Amino acid sequence: MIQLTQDEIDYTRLTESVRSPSAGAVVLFLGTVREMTDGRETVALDYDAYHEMALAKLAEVEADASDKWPLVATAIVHRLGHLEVGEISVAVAVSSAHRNEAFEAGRHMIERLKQCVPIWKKENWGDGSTEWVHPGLDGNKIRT
Amino acid sequence: MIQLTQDEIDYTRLTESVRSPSAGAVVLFLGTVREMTDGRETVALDYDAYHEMALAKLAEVEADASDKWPLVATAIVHRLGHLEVGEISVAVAVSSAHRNEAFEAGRHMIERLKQCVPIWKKENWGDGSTEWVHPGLDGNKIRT
Amino acid sequence: MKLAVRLFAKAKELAGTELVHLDVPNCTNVGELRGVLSASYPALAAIAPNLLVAVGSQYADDTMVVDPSVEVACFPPVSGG
Amino acid sequence: MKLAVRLFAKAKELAGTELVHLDVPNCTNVGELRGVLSASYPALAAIAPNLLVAVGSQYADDTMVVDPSVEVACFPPVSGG
Repeated sequence: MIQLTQDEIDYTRLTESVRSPSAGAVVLFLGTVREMTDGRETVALDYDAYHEMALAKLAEVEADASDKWPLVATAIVHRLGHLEVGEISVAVAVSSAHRNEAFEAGRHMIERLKQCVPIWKKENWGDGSTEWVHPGLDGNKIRT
Repeated sequence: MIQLTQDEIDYTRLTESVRSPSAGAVVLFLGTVREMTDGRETVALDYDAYHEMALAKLAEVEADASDKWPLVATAIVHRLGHLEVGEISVAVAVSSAHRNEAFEAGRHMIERLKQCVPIWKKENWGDGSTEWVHPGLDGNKIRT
Repeated sequence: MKLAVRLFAKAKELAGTELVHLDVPNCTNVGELRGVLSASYPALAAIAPNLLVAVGSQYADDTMVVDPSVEVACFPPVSGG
Repeated sequence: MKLAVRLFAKAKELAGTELVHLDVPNCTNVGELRGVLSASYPALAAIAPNLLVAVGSQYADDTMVVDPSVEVACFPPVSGG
């Protein structure tokens, strides 16, 4: 399951979608908007995406994980738009017969998502300024 | 948060309990009753625990993870009693500023739980027989 | 001295009870306790070497001395999760 | 030929538009496209070397030839998650 949404992420629904009698393990990862980054206060983040390509790349992220590990099911949802501190920006869920694969695949999926899916965040700093986050671009620090 | 319960595990509540503005990452692990093990069908599992010691050891599992990684919050709940295939036997939730720590600590906590917390499962096999699972004990295969 | 020992899982099943009362000499250690347990409950003899022993909710090795004032429990390897 | 290029994030902000229309020679490749984009939109010149280019929703290197029938997009490094 792949989804881009403007609405709050229902991670319970996402998790239920990967549960199965053939799975003994489920791993869910949530990315949430953190208040402090290197001592600076974040008030909110705005997420934008190249929708068509992001959906294609998210499907590749799922397919890649399913190629590497024997998984039962995977699901990814990424939120777009304006997110306040503490809100969930991304949820990745994976199930497998045994726990090692679920942990490894879950981690791999969020890493790949951050590397290759065309989604961008804009910082809304506490001092009122805004700043697109583009790792490696002049004047932009890498944010992990 | 540490809990042993006879009731269905509310993993949403558990996950909410570790979310925080200072966390950018949440990892949730669910252990669920798998139908097939080495070609044999499981109908149900019965879990029993040495309550007082299990609670003490679960607290140690949390403390150990918080010593090893800079975590924001941790929570573990283990279900006891009779569980049908597909039901959740254990849930581990952890939050941290960055995702690596959440993944590593989540995995470490479930590993330690399985090694040292005095809880036992009894298989209810599809052929009607039952069998305590005691890894390393004569006649018992290690089940992971 | 009288010592109550809690049993769990297959140990409880084999012994047919969740609490056994043993007569042991003063200063009995965990290793000696295994012997007394096996002698008193022959059904446990086969698994006695593999039982884990907890004293006061902490795992105890065979050299630890038991005491009726601190709870003692014996159980087979754990399988939670 | 006429080529429409979609822009995102800081590239869109700097150009002041989410879709630019460029005049490029036939058989223009992605590397040459960066040059045309910089010349037409000077505000993008500083980041043009670091822009990622997607052709038909796949990342394209500088040698790939663009074609008006397949969607082209330019954007700075991604930061989702």
